[in-house]
Amino acid sequence: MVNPLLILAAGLGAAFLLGLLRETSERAAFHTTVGALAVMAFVALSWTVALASGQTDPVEMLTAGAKPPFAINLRTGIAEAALTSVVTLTGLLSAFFMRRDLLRLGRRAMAVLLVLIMALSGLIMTRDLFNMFVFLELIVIATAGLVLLSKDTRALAAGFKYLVVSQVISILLLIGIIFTYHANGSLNIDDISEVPMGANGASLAMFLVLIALILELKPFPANGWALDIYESAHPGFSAIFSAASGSAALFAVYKVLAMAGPDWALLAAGIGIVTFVGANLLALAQTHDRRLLGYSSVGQIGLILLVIGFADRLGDSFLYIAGGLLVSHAIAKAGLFWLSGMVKARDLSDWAALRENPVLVVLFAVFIAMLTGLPPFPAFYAKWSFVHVLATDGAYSLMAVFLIAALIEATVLFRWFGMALKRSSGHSLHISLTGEAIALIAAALAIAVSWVWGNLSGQENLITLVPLLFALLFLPLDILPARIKNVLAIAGLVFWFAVTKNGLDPLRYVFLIIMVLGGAILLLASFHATGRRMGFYTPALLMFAGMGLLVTSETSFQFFAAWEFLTVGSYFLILRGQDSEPHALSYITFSLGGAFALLAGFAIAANGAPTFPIENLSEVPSRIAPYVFVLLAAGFLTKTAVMGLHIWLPGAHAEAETDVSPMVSGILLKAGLFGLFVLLMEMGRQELFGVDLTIVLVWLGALSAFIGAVLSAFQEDAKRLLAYSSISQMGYAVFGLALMNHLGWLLALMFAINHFVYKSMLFLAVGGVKERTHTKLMYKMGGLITLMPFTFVSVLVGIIAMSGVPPLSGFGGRWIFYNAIMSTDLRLPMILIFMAGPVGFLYLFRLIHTIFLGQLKDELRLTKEAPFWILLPQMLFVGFLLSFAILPGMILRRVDSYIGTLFGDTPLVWTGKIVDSQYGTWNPVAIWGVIATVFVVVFILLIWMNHNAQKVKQFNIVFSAERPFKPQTTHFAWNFFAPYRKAMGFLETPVATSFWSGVSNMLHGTADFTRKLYTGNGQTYAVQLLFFVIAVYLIAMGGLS
Amino acid sequence: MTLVQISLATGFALIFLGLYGALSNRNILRMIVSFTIASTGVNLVLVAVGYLPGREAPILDTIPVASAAERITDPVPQALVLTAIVIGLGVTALMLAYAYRLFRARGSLDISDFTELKW
Amino acid sequence: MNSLPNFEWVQVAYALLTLFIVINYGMVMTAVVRKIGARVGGRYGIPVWQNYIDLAKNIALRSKITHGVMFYLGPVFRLTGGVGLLLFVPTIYGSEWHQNFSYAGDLILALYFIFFGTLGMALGAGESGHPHSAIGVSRGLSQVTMAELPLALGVYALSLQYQTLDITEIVAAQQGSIFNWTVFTNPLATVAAMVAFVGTMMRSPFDVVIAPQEIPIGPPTEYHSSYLALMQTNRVLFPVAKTVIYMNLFFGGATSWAEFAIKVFCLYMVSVVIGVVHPRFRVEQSIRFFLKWGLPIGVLAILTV
Amino acid sequence: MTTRMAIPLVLVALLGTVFFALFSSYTPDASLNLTASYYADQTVPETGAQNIVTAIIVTYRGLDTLGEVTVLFLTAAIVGLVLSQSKAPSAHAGAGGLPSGELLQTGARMLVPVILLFGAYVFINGHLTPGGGFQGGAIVASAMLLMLLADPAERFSHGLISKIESSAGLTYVILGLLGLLFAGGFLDNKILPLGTFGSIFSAGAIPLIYVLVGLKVGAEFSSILTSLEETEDAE
Repeated sequence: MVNPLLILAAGLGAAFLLGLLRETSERAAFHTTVGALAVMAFVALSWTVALASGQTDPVEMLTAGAKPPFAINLRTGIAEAALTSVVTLTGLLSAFFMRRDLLRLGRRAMAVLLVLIMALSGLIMTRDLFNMFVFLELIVIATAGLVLLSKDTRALAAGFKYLVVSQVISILLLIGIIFTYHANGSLNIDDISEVPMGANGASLAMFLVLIALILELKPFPANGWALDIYESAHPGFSAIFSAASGSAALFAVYKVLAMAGPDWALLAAGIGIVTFVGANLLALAQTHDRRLLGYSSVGQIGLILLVIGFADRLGDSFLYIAGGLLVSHAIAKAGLFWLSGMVKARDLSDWAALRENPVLVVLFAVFIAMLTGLPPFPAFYAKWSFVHVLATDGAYSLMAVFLIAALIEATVLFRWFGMALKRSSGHSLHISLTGEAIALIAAALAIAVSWVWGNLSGQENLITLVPLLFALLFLPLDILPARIKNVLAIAGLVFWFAVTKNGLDPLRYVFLIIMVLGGAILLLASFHATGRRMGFYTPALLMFAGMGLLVTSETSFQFFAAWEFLTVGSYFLILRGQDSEPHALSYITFSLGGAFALLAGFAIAANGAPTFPIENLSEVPSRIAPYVFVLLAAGFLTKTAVMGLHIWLPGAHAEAETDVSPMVSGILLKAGLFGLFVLLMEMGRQELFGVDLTIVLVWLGALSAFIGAVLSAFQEDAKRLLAYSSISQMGYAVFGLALMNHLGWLLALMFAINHFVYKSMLFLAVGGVKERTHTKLMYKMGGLITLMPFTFVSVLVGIIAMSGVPPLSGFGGRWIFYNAIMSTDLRLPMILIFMAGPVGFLYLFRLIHTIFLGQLKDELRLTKEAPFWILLPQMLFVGFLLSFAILPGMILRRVDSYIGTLFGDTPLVWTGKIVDSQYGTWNPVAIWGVIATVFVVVFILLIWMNHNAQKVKQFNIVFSAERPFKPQTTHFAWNFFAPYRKAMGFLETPVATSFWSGVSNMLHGTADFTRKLYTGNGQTYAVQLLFFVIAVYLIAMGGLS
Repeated sequence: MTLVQISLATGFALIFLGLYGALSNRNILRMIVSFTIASTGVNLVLVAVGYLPGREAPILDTIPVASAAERITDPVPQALVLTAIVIGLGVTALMLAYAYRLFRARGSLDISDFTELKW
Repeated sequence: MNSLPNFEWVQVAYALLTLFIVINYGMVMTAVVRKIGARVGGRYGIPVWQNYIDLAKNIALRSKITHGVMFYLGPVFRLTGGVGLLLFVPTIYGSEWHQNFSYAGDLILALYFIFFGTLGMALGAGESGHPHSAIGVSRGLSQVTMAELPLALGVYALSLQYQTLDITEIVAAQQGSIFNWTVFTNPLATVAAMVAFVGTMMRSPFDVVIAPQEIPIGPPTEYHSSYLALMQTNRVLFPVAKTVIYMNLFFGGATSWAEFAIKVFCLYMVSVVIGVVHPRFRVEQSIRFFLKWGLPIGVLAILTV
Repeated sequence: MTTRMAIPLVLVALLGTVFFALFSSYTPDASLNLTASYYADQTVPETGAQNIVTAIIVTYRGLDTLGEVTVLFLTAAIVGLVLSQSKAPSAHAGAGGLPSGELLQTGARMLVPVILLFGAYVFINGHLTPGGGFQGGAIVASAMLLMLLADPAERFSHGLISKIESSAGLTYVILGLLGLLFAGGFLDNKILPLGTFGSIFSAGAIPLIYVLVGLKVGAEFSSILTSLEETEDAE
């Protein structure tokens, strides 16, 4: 192993060497630079590897052959090595990225770059306070120099502002250093003795040093200068500024904090969280991509500062957590800046240009996901552990603030991603193979570190999960035609079902069937798609992977990871839809919000346990159990779109593609249901403030069931109608679950199955109609029955099943429902359910009537039957519904007996095909027999009497003794339930919607107002800086007294 | 008031002057000058902290090595101040260069004229 | 194993008999009711066999058209609904003959099967393409959503009271004295249910759905000949079948055809009487009516059980 | 007095309270602290330098000094960068400036060599007497300044300056690495014999380093000066 000092020596040496090269040979200069950076990176990496694998121990590097503190010494531990690698690698890649501009400005610029990287490494390794100052100043000067790389003239002003600010900082720092020296008689960091906060010399000196170093982290709100640099500097440099400088400065703070003692850690943590929240909030109002990235960087660094503040509480996991966040931030942020170098215009929506090159879109997605801490990236593990620690310490409010801010950040980033995928940009992409290659390398590094963090996690390594890899496999395969990929996908799902099905309890088994096999069936419809259908299969399979893993998950970690997978996958799926940008955004926002609720819930429940098996939820101490219950329930209810948290659903389901809608509606919603199943199975009834929470759930379910149905009846858009009806159906299921009795659960399960079948059927049918008529508005259709008979049949069967009219399976659900409510002592919520029942007829009839019956429009006369592949699954479902109606036992019996083991009762007696409860009987076969017989008899009778009826055109009608004018005016469809609306319209008032939009407006308003703080005047920035210092000082001292 | 205190006080006073000037003057050149004043103050504070009453400069041409520890002042701050001075000079030069470029770019030296980047 | 345990072919015969009786009873009774209505209005009114004449005429009608499959099936659904409803409910308590196929299910089956005919009819009428049919359906559905609510609540209260969903058992529980009838043991539930009864008998003030006086709109418009015949058959059968349920649930059921005749007639007359003295509601008005009266009573009913 | 003036005043005053607390709570040490006393005792045996400050600068805190030199190097480079980007094409430089007087020119011709010599002296004796590389370098640069004043049209080849600068820097780094290889650590001065205490060729590599520093600093200052001076033409 070479001495790490070589990193510094190589950097400096090369910088000086450049001056000796011939004036003309800029190329050679560039190669020297890159070579030196490569050497530095290699040394750093080799140390990282060696230290990580335990081949060597941390090394102390003495200078001048004297012991510290008398001579400057440097240290290379694992943290130092890792950070130096980050710094040098960023430098190396950015050097390549900035090649053209470096050559333009000549070797002076290259020398500056070298010195910058050298100084950053030095700042990380040195253990001497004053030496730290020297390196800081080097960084400042080098930064001021590299800002000039930008062709943007405004960069000049930004650089000057930066200089002004850093002058103030260095004044503070020097005073602090000299008095610290006076207090400790040494400049060596390791000799700094712990000082409590106080108004005496030593502690004031420590305050000055710390605040100066923290100011280098661009804390909110004293960071306008940094944002200006981010906005105007060369993206290649911004990458360094964000990834490398940020990391180095953070480590400097950490080094001093580690010595300074707990009081100061708290201070840092405070500044950290304020910065994290403030920056992310202000980012909401940004439209300039690089400035947005700047805000995000500030936020991320604030977050890590917060973690550093918690270092001593985190103990061993500190490096893991901070490192995870840091490396994710570094890679993602650098990657994004590099990408921004390839985008010509600076508005967020201009990133739409990326679509010219699918690879870049994928990279964009990767970096965004990495930044938001989605699995399998390091930040995910880090957030997981961090929240767990917070929960164990009982720092609940901090946890809440942190999660909310993280949610805002995610919203900002995904809004951006949505724009990139949905908007259109006037400018074309600035194609540069180097840039693309560099971004690819960054992504590769991302995967690598993900693997490392997964290995260290102590949980399972997510990135090695087969389903995930299978989903990712479709990225390279995307060049194949869609059909081949479809075959692969279906095969994969079936295979996964086959290997995981064994050893599951019937409940999970049913859900596995719905989620995985159901997925395979629905994918049949995807055969309809022609061409390549880029970017469909990875998200789809990611979603199914998530659901497959969800059902088989055993620990809270697996559960949560699976949850995130399916959330993200479905988000990308939904985003594919025609006008789905805003809906996809609200979907991901709500879903992530729910996910964070889950995270918090699990963290509180785990209470410090490294791995927390799901079934331990039953042993959560009663002190915290109710809160865990509330959090988890909230998370799951967001997925099932209970009233109040439902506003994301209609848009998301309605705007999705033809074969996606059934997936996200028929299958995805079951994930939330499954979660509730597990939750209630493990935790049972919980009381909070004397309120039985399951009763709250009952009410919520009933409310959703009713309101959902009513709203559905008022929709003009067929898919929205179905979406609202999903809310209603899920309401029934939640209601059944919350009844907390055997039949209630059976009911819920029945709904899960039925809803999957008929909702998938209906969405496919409506989708098929849309394929042909190119509209989703029902009043524009009509009379399609003769043109699309099969679709009509499936809708007919679907709505009969759904409305619960005998003989189809829906009736079974109703029957179980009545028996269920007979065996509970809740009364009032039933009223809502009773009201919801008939309302179902309203929207169902409207669906079938306004599409298939009534008058056929002239422009639709040539409509053809829906495509075969879209019909096929429908027909399968029809067959299933009919058989399930006659023989419900084939699924229900096993589950029934299983639930029996949970509740220890057997309310249902299965004799043959007959079901008996203590209240009544359900004899499906007999019902079928009677109805079929009567029907046939009557039918024959009619034919006998009426065989010679003359077929007339549909328009051959008379009313009010007049021939109607034309179909368009004759088809009664728009606002179909006008009278009902007159009576019940008040239920339409968008309470939830206005509430949530109010929240978002409030946030945006705050952001827009607050950012006016950054006047752009360098002097003002300096004033703000001083103000910040004073404020922190007063707060700190105030905290003392 | 001892020598040390006097110099310390002067140092701090210079820092205030410098900072105040830098924060209240809009003219870039004036700001730069103010900063140099401030950093002079800082340097003064540096050496002052290193001073031990009644001792001599740490150069052992007249002082015997044996009795050095009793007779010389603290050499460290003097070493530090040198570095500080040089760095201050570097930054000042840089700021001047920037000022020149800014002036060329906008024909103005008023800091409040360079606020295209904001919010 | 045998999925229809206690099934013998003779039951079919019994069922047919029940059916025959009920249909004829309905034919005559509805005619009588109309005659009474006419006499109250000072008119002579129709002969009691009028229904038979209409039926024969309709069947005999020569010009027959069809708008399509659903149109054709509509009446079939309709009549199946009526007949099925009758067959799923025991008509005469205690009689071997007239238990029909009640073992196929319980109260819930009956309640939900009521919608079978309605739905089919609506679909059939829908395909006729006649806007008035659609309007009629829209009104009917809108109204029924609220009209059925009190019934549901009443039934819920009832089944809580008797701790069963089996109609026969409910009837059995009411035997003995007249004071065992639900109408006395649980008046609230009965009132609630009766509100729903009146509301769903397609008579004034709740008959805007079929609006007999104006240009006839709604399903009947487009139907004629045998379709209309089937529907007429159902028109006389369905109300009776429905009334039978009410009779069984709230008024002690019937142990003989005589008792059956009387009780059904009285119950039926309730709606008629209310009908002749009340002007018609618009749909939203009737909905509000049910919300204002039906719902509270029903809630009281389930709370006080 | 506008708020624009008032706010900074208030802030600085508040900051003043911090400093005042420092000031009032400051008590000068009675005796040398840990580090200082170590230097007082060990400098001579370890480095053989008479001037302790020099020893600290060049050896004990050599890394700082290297950084320091680098700062100047950076500044020179960046100033060059900044100004080169906006250099106005001027027919023959210095045409704008007033011709300097006879007195100044003659004086310059006489003084420059002396000044250079003095500068050299200062940095060669850095380890014995007050002064050293930086001071010496500054003095050398002052000679340059004098020449520039004397004849504004005078030009030094940037190439030469940067050659001196770079090679000096490079050698410095290499010396440091030699220390890493053959002695106690990076920038250890014991790679050369310590020599006899108080003589020119003593204190190991310190004089050598200081010479390099001197050259480098001189070169850097001169390059900064020339770059700045050349901007005059740009009007």
